[in-house]
This record gives sequence, structure tokens and C-alpha cells, in this order.
Amino acid sequence: MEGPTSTGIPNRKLAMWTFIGSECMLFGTLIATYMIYRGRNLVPPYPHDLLNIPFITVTTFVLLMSSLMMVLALAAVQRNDLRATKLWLSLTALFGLIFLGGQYYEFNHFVHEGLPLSRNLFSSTFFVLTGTHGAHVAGGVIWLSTLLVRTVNGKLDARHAETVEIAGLYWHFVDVVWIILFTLIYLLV
Amino acid sequence: MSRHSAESHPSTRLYVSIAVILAALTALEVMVFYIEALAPVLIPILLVMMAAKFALVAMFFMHLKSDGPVLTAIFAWGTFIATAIVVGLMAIFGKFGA
Amino acid sequence: MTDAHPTGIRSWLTTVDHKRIAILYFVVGFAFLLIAGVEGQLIRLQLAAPERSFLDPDLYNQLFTMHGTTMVFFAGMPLVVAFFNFVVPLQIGARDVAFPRLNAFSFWVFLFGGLFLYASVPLRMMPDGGWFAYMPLTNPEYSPGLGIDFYVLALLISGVGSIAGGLNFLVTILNMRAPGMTFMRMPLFTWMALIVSALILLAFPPFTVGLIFMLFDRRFGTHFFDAAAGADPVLWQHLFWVFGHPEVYILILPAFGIVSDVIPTFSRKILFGYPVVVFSGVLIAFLGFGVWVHHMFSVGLGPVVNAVFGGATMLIAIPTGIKIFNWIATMWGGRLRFRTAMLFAVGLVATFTIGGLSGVMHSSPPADLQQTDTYFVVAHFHYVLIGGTVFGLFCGFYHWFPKATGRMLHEGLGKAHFWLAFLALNVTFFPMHFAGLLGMPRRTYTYAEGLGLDVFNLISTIGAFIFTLSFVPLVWNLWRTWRRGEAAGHNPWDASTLEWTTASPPPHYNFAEIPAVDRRDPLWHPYIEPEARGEGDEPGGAAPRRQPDEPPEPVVMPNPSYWPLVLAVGMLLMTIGALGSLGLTLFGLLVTAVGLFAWAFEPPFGEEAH
Amino acid sequence: MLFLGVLVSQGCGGEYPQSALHPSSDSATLLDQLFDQIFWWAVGVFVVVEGVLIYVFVRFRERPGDARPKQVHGHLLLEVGWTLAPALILVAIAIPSIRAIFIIDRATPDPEALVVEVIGRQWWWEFRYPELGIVTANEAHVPLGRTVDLRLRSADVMHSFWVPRLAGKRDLVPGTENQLWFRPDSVGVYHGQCAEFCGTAHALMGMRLIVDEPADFERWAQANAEPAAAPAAAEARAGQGVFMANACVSCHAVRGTPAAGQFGPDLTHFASRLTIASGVLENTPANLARWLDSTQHVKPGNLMPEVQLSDAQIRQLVAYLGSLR
Ligand code: HEA
Ligand code: HEA
Ligand code: HEC
Ligand code: CUA
Ligand SMILES: [Cu+2]
Repeated sequence: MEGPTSTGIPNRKLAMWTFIGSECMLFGTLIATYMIYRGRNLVPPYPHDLLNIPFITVTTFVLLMSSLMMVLALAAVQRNDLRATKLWLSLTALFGLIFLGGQYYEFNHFVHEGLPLSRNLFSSTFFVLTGTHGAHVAGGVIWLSTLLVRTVNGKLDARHAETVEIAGLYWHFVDVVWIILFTLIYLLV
Repeated sequence: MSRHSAESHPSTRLYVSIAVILAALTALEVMVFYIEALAPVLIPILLVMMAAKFALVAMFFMHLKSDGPVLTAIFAWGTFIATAIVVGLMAIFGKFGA
Repeated sequence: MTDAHPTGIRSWLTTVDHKRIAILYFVVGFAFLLIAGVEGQLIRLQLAAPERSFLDPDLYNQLFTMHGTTMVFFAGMPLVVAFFNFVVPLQIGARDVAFPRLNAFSFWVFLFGGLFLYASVPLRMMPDGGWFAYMPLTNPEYSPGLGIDFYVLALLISGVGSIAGGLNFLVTILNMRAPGMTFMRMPLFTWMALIVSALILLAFPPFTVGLIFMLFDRRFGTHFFDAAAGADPVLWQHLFWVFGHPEVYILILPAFGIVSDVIPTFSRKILFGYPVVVFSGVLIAFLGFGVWVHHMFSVGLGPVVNAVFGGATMLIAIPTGIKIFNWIATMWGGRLRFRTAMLFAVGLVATFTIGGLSGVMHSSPPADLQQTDTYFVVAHFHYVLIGGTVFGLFCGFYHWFPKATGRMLHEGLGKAHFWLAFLALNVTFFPMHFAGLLGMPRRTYTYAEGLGLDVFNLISTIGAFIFTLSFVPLVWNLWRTWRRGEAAGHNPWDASTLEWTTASPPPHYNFAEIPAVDRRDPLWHPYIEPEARGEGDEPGGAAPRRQPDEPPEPVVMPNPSYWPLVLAVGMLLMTIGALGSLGLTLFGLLVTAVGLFAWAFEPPFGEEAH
Repeated sequence: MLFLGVLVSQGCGGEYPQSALHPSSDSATLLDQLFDQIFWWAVGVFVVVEGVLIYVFVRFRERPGDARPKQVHGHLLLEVGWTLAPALILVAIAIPSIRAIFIIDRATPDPEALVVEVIGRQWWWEFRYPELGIVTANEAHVPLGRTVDLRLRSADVMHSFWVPRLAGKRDLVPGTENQLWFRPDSVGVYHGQCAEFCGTAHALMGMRLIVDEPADFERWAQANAEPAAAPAAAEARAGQGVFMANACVSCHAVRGTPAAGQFGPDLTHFASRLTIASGVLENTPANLARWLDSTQHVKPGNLMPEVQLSDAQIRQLVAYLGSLR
């Protein structure tokens, strides 16, 4: 039944883009909330007491590079070069994990510095915004891992390049969101 | 289908160079952040660089440049309405002076 | 699944057939309409006379909250989606939607959302914050207990279903059109379905975020709406209405689409100004994102904000007016056959206009300061929601019932239903305009004697009972038709769109062979003089012929599947767990994960037989 | 039906004490005139649309033996027409609307305005006159012909201040101060009610605004600025004893006595009020007794608990509270 489509774009790919369009509103609202409440926090600690730019720059860089790994994985699977596919896929997932590790460390640090989720307006907006993004990254890592497993079991090759491409779209979007958060939360502190 | 896309998509070299640019921009952003002299114009500069990175990833890593108008339209609508709502709300809450 | 008509509970639990899912949506949505309707009746009973004590205040507050929430989210939305499901694939000449299992999933989470909300009734913990649950009244300090949590969680889970549905139909309409079915050849209902899908995708996320904030404020002590912490509770109002206003257009545009297909059919005239009607729909949806503050004129956001949003709101009257006038122009010079569907269509034009005009009265911010939160607003939105959405849905119901069941409904009973409903609507809600202007605030469980409100409220209550009465001929009609309804045949109304080329009810594969389309209103091609052709049409060509009874070559249809149901159950468990059991939440997460993986690795399409 | 509407708007305010169609102040009059303009435009559109609709309904119904009608694809001129016509009407509506916005939504320019602070509480109103040192509840007196400048705050949830005959609504938002002003143009007692859903007793959160001749207002202000006079009658004095000995003091203030509670309405001059519990009961001894005996029955859900009192104590309290002129 999944024959040629009216637009020529495969259904699942179109769906992923549509989903991404919808996600824009999700993160848009979260970002709007964060920006509106910027500087309205009444109870210490305040953002500039805690945010650690150099540290977050590193994890940001890692996530950015994971996007490169992702496209390379796609290129590889399209060439049906499965060894490379495995390599790049695992690196993408790994970089994602590193980013998550960084976020875990950051959250943990904040909590110890006296900023639990319920502490003040800053903690509320910061944790929910970055947490939502983190959850998206985690989801992506799991998704990539399943692809990796399927490649290792020889269940995924050039014929499934589309599947990898779609996972990639999701991954890049999550990366794009972080590009924005990095600037708005950390650099414009 | 995947075969055809293999040719029509940019090559590895392009991907790498995009990544390099992205990395450079990120480094630049952080530098700008630390240069006192730029403090007054910090916000516009950072926003521009942010937008640039956003566009690069979308166009090349997400292949919007080569994948044609339908997908670009969908994504553009999402980002447009979202940005409009963000800016609108911030304006209502007096975040742009006024 | 090639055995044409599988039966039994199991087949319904696992079905991925858009026509059966449509029926599920319709039955459940209609049940919720009746329930919420009864709640409306109880409200009217309490207000029949001043200072009655039929309901105590808390119960009353719970009733109007449940009434509004149910009507909008668990009656209006599912009934709309029921029509998307049944009609869209048939109108675009497809065999099913793009993602049949996702479609089933959407239904199950919607159903569970509704059941979850109503679980609060036996537990005597109904939410009581109104359907827009303003903070800070809904934070734990002023709303202890689980009531508001039921509201938040029910809307969160059913919201997932809505977004999934929007995604599904957007892709379906963009990608699954029969060869030759260009955008400007799509039937109007399909067009509105496309627009509404986009609206759903863009409008629900902000609401989801707002609900998550509310959930966190209530459960984890965050401060998103806590003035004491420097936050501004008005943010909730923004988040709600950024969604809320598009939501009301999500409810009306499908009705507009239905009417735009029905009026031409029963006027025997093609739609007047097709491109304009389409474009005005797009415009309404687009403007709908820039008017939300018109629900907040009394908040005191300042003259500039109010002026901007007031102006934007007024603009919407223009594209809507275009639709109204084009419908009238379509009827002008036509041969109007007043079957029940047509009556409901004309009834919509007549009554929606009234609601629209009171809307325009709201759109003037200063004038609205005397109207907002009074019965004047209640009158406005019941005119648009009943005179618009509900009439539109009934219109579609009478129009497509023969296609869906193969039986003809009884015209006399249908007409009785219409005239009773039409009468009831005006008797119930017109007096509310006066009640409002004379100083009756909404959401008040009683009103003082001597305010001059008594007579208007009494009339409204009488009207509400006529409403209930109006359901009698409907139920009778269904029963009678179920017992002995005349066979409908392929195209009982001599309509012009693709769904009428196939059998009634359509075979599970819809079309034995996918039709080719070369014009708008393909089935009317013989009657349409060249000069009347739209840009979409090409000269010559032939109307798609009546579908053959048997598919020439075997058709591969999607497999039935349990996993959408499993996935939905998982999410339901998580939702229930969120009421206070971490263990249950985690278990739900597990079930969800299992469902997700099983789903992903299950082959979506079966071979022939088995 | 529309006729009925016109009739109503002609009818005198007496029968409709809470009507937006019977303005008695400059700002309410402005809103009413604006509404009338829009209303008549709407009536015009309504008549046209329904008129044409009925004509079509009758004129073009199918008759036996009709052939298929001529198919019309569209008509540019017509469509442009019914795009522009509404646009023009909307302009005609928008201009006065926006003019009104920039009057109504701005702080009053009048420097002489009488400032009154309004604090919304579940489910009653507190009024403070900073310049006059008056604190009272549920009923505010204002002088005829002087602009009243309300400063609206909330002590708990959202409420909305609405006295239809004097002004449009303005919400009371926790954490922000809103303004609302009007200049009454005739003496009288004006009914108002909370217009934002605020919980159980929202429906009974009424109020009275009393517009007095300036002289009468002066007298009222004088009297209410004073602390409470010590009760003369024996029963009243006993009542004061009961009041001070019971939980009352923890919630109610009576200036000039040890009672300084802030949770409930200030009762210093309670007897000078027309109503009890934000407009629920007329302020008569009998009603007061009823209130003290069963607050939760009179005003379900309100935040004053039912203090256990003997009939004698209630009688004494009524006497005491009745002495607080
Ligand atoms: C089906 C749902 C639906 C629809 C279609 C509409 C349509 C409109 N609504 Fe309504 N609205 C609601 C559902 C809907 N509304 C609900 C549920 C609420 C209350 C929510 C709550 O508080 O609980 C509400 C509340 C509401 C408010 C807030 C009132 C308040 O609380 O203070 C406002 C204010 O501007 C408003 C305006 C409008 C306008 C201008 C339109 C326009 O789209 C109408 C346009 C149509 C016409 C104008 C008629 C046809 C046009 C012509 C014949 C052309 C000529 C006309 C002119 C030149 C005027 N609506
Ligand atoms: C689609 C939306 C929709 C529909 C169809 C209705 C239908 C009705 N509504 Fe409602 N209403 C809302 C949406 C809707 N409403 C919303 C959003 C609110 C705001 C809530 C809030 O403030 O938060 C509201 C509020 C609202 C109020 C204001 C309450 C208040 O502010 O205090 C009132 C008061 O009269 C009312 C009455 C009615 C009545 C009498 C009907 C009638 O049309 C009902 C007609 C009856 C039926 C449809 C059922 C008939 C069938 C039976 C009786 C069953 C018989 C049994 C069997 C056959 C099994 N509604
Ligand atoms: C726990 C706090 C509390 C206690 C104790 C309390 N009250 Fe009240 N009282 C209130 C509140 C709150 C209201 C406002 C009720 C409303 O209108 O919603 C009120 C209202 C009143 C009113 C009506 C005021 C008006 O202007 O309408 C009177 C009179 C009154 N109380 C007298 C008493 C007396 C006498 C006692 C002691 C026997 C008492 N109260 C004990 C909280 C309290
Ligand atoms: Cu206070 Cu409603
Ligand atoms: Cu709206």
C-alpha cells in the first residue's frame, strides 16, 4: 500500500517533519516562559551565581559534533557501507550520552548549590526547559541504539536508509533546539 | 529511493566543513561573550550567530536545501508561528522596554 | 485482513480500518455529548428560578467545569475527528490513512482520557476550576484534593491523541491523494481537515506545556504561576488562550467544510467561488493565532495590547463573512432540495451568523468590559458552538449516514429533529444575551431576586428541555433505520465527490481500483458547462466511473494490531500513576515501552489471507 | 426578540439595578454608547443576511420538473464587494472602539480623584480610603460628581470588580495593582458583583457602591474615620464581652477595641452598612442573628466558621454589632 506518494516525499519522513514543526511550538512556549521570567526571580540563587559557561560550552560542542556523526552515519548507510554506519551511529549515540552526562552533572551540582526544582522561579523554569530538552536527547539516544543493534544484527542496510534519515532529522532538531537554548540561557544570562 | 538520495545529498566533505563552521561559530559566540568591549551589542551579535547555526544545520544536515519546498514550508511555518508567539508574549510582558 | 467483515469484540479492539475507527469515535463522542448535555440540563434546572437550592455551589461548579471540558474536548473534538476518519480517505480516493495503527492509537488515548476524567465522578473529585482552570485558583492552596489533577492529566493524555491525529491527517491529505487530485480539486471538507490538522499541531503544544507547568506547580512545588515567587499567574491565561482560540476554530472549520460540501449537493450547484472559500479558511486559521488576548480584555494589559488584539479579532469577521456569502450565492438560483442535511446546513448559516455577530461585539475591548464573564458570552459561544459546530456535525451525520451504513434515515423524523433543535437553540440561548447585559455573571450557581433576570433564565431552562426533546426523533430514527431502513445505493444524493463512487457501506479497501481525477466535482462533470469550470478543471476527460464490485487485482491492507491499544493502556497507567503512585507510573512506562517496540517491529502490512 | 432588547434598554434602571444598559457614570455611558453603535451595525448585518437567506430559502426551493440549474463558478465583483463591505463596517466599529480604549484603559487624568483601594478576598471586598483613614467592607460610599480612582488588588485568587452601571470590569490579579476609574452622575445605591470565577461562593461575592451628595459623603467619611464608640446599652456591652472573649477578635478588627483581626471584614462601623456578608442579607437584627447562627447556611463555603454561641450570646452580639454605627 505504501506506494508512490502525492508529494513524492515518503510518509514517515513527512510525518517526522510535521512532528518537528509541532515541536517548535512546544519548545517555543517553554522558551517564551523562560524569557518572560528572566530577571523576575526573587529568591536566591540567581542564574549568574550558578551557570558555568566554559563547562556547558564543552558539552554544547559535543552535541554539535554528534550531529556531524549523524550525517556521516546517514551517508554511510546510503553507500551501504555498514562498518562505517555502525561506527558513526555508535559515536552519535555516545556523544549524546556524554551530553546527558554533562547535564546530569550540572543538575546535580545545582541541587547541591541549593537549587532544587522547587527552590524558586529560576529553578522551575530552568529545570523544566533544559529537562524537556534532555528528555528529547535521551529518547534520541535510545532510538539510535535500536538502529545500531539492527545494523549489528544485519537487519539494517541501504534499503533502510530512510529510517536512519528520519532518526537523523529528529536528532538534528534536538541539536538545533540546544543551539538556541545555549545562547538564550547561558550566553544571555 | 535511498540510492537516488545518496547522489542528490551533499558529500562528506561538505558535512565536515559545515561542522567546522558550526564549531567556529560556537567558539566565536563564547569569545564575544567574554569581550567586555562588545557588551552593548552582545545580544544582536549572539542572536545573529545563533540564527546562522540554526540555518546551517537545517539546510545542510537536515537537507532542507536539497529536499525541496514542501518540507521547508512545513518547518518554516512551525518556526514562524513559534517565533511570533514568543516575541508576542515577550512584548506583552514588557520584555522589550516600553 | 481480507475477510471483508470481521466481527466480534476482538476485531474492534485491534481494528486499524479508518471507517471502523470513525464509528468508534462517533459513538464515544456522541455518548459524551449526551453526558455533557445532561450536565447542561442540570445547570439549567438549578438556574430556572432565583435562589434555588437544587444544586449546592460546589456541585454546580463541578458540573459546569465538566460540562465545558467534556463538550469541547470529549464531544466536539472526537466527533470532528470521527468525520475526518470516515470522510477524508474516501474523498481523496485513498484506501486508508497514512498511519492506520497511529490512528487506532489516537482513538484509544482519547477514550482513556475521557474515561479517566469521568473516573473523578464516582470518586466525587470532579474538577471545579472551569474549563480554563485559571491560576492561582487551581493551585493546591485554593484547590486541594485531586479534582484539578484529573483535569490536567485527562487533557494531557487526550492531547497526545489529538496531536497524533493531526499528524496523521496532515500526512494523509498531503500524501495519499488519488492521481490527479490536486490541491485545488480537493473537496472543501478535506481542505478544512487539512487546515485543522495543522491547527491542532500548532495549537496543542502550548497547552501541553501550560498543563505541565500546572502539574509541576501542583505536584512538585514549582512556581510557574506563583506571584509570591515573582511569577505572574496571568501567564497561564496566555498559555491557555494561545491554544484556546485556535481550538474554537478547530471546532468550527470542519463544520464549515461539511456545509461547503452539503450546500452545493442539495442546491445542485457547484460551490460559488471555490478558491475564495478555501483561502478564507486558511486565513481564519492563520488569524486565529493572533487574537488570543480577546479573552483577557479585563485583565488590564494596557491600551496598546488591547487595541492590537481587538483589531486583529475584528479582521476574522471578513473571511468568515466571505464563507457565509459564498454559501448563500451557491444556493442563489439553485434547486434547493431540503433534505435534513440541507436544513442543518442552512440552519448553521442562520444561527452561526448570530453567534458571529455577538463575537464581533466582544471584539471591541471597551464594549467587552461589560460583556466578558457574563451570560452574554455564554450566549455567544453556544450560538457558535451549537449553531455552528453541532449543527455542522449533524449536517454531516445526515449527509454521510447512508454512505457509512448503506441505509437511508427517515426524512420526516430528521426534519422533526432539526426544527426542534433549531427552536431549542434560540429559545435557550437568545435570552442569555439579555441576562448577561442586565448583569448576570457566568459561573454563578444562583442569582438574586430583583435583578430582573428571572424571566430570561426561565425561558432558557425551558429551551434546554426542548433540546433534550430534540434527541427523541434522532434516537427513534436511528432505531427505526436499524430495524428497517431502505438501501442507500452508491450515490443517494446525486453528490459530486469521490466517496459516492464506491459502495455504501464501502468495502474495507474503499476503492476496488484507485480512481483517477481530472477535475473538481468529478461526478457532476456531465452537467457542468465549460464556462462554469474552475481553474482546476480540464476540458474533456470523463467522470470516474462507478467502482467495480470486486477489485481486479488483490488489495493488500494493513494488519489489525493490538499494540496501539497496549501503548494507550501503558500511557493510561502512567497517567493514573501520576495521581500519586510512582510504582504504577514506572509500570506504565514499561508497558508503553513494550508496546512501542512491539509496534515498531511488527510488519504493518500483511500478505493476502490470514 | 430584538424588540424585547430595545424595550429593555428603554426600561428604567430601577428594575435592573445591575444592568450595563443603564449607565450612571461617564465611563459606563461611554461603554454603553459604544455598545449601541456596534449593536446597530450588527442588527443591520443580521437583517441583511437573514433576509437574503429567507428569500433564497423560499424562492429557490426545488419544484417538480426543474431542470439542473445553470452552474456558476464565481463572480469576482460580487466577491470583492462582500469582502469590502464588512471591512468598512469593521472600520466603523474599530475607530470608536480604539478611541474608547485609550480613554478607558488609561489612568484617570483627574488630579482631584478620590483614591479608593479595593482588595478582593474569597469571598468579600475590602475598601480602604488612604486619604480618609477609612477601612470598610463590601460597601463603598463615594461623592457625586467626583472622579473615583480605584486601585484593585487581590489577597488570594483572581476576582473581577464589576458595578455595571458605573464601570466595566477590571480583574483583581494577585501580584499586580490594576486601576479603574469613573465619575458617577447620579445619587443612588449601585449593585456590583465579582465577575471572575473565584471558587465556592463566587456567586455570592456581591457589593454595593453608594453614591452620596457630597455633604452626605462628608458626614459618612467623618463618622467612619472615628474608632468605634463604646456601647451604651447593657446588652450591647455584654455583646462586646462575648465578641472579645470569642474567636471573633482573631479575624475581625473593631478600631478602638483590642479586636484587630485582619482575616475578616473590619466591623468598626458595621451597623452603618446596608447588607451582611457582601450583599447576601439585608442588615437587620434578625438577619444578623441568622448569620451568626449559621454562616455556612446563609453563605455556603464562606470562610467564617460557625462559632458555637448560645441564643443569649447571639442576642448580645447582635446588640453590640448593631451599636457600631
Ligand atoms: C465555534 C467556536 C467559536 C467561533 C467560531 C467563534 C468566533 C468568534 N468569536 Fe468567540 N468564543 C468561543 C467560541 C467561538 N468563537 C468560545 C467557546 C468563547 C468563550 C470561551 C470562554 O470564555 O469560556 C468565545 C469567546 C469570545 C470572546 C471573548 C469574550 C469574553 O470572554 O470576554 C471574543 C472576544 O472578542 C470572541 C470573539 C469571536 C469573534 C470575533 C469570532 C468570529 O470568528 C466570528 C466571525 C463571524 C461573523 C462576524 C458572522 C458572519 C460574518 C458576516 C455575516 C460578515 C459581516 C459581519 C460584520 C461586518 C460584523 N469570542
Ligand atoms: C460544544 C459545546 C457545548 C454544547 C453543545 C453545549 C450545550 C449546552 N450548554 Fe454549555 N457550555 C460550553 C459548551 C457547550 N455547551 C462551554 C465550553 C461552557 C463554559 C464552561 C465553563 O464556564 O467553564 C458552557 C457553559 C454553559 C453554561 C454556563 C454555566 C455557567 O457559566 O454557570 C450553561 C448554562 O445554561 C450551559 C448550558 C448548556 C445547555 C443547556 C446546552 C444544551 O445544548 C444541551 C443540549 C442537551 C443535550 C445535547 C443532551 C440531550 C440528551 C439528553 C438529555 C440525554 C438523554 C439520555 C439518553 C438519550 C441516553 N453551558
Ligand atoms: C476564622 C475567621 C473568623 C472568625 C473566627 C469570625 N469571623 Fe466573622 N467573618 C469572617 C469572614 C471571612 C467574613 C466574610 C464572610 C463573607 O462575606 O464571605 C466574616 C463576616 C462577618 C460579618 C459580616 C461582615 C459584613 O460586613 O458583612 C459579621 C457581622 C461577622 N463576621 C461577625 C463575627 C462574629 C460576631 C464572630 C465571633 C462570634 C466572628 N465573626 C468570627 C471571618 C471570621
Ligand atoms: Cu471573587 Cu468571583
Ligand atoms: Cu477566542
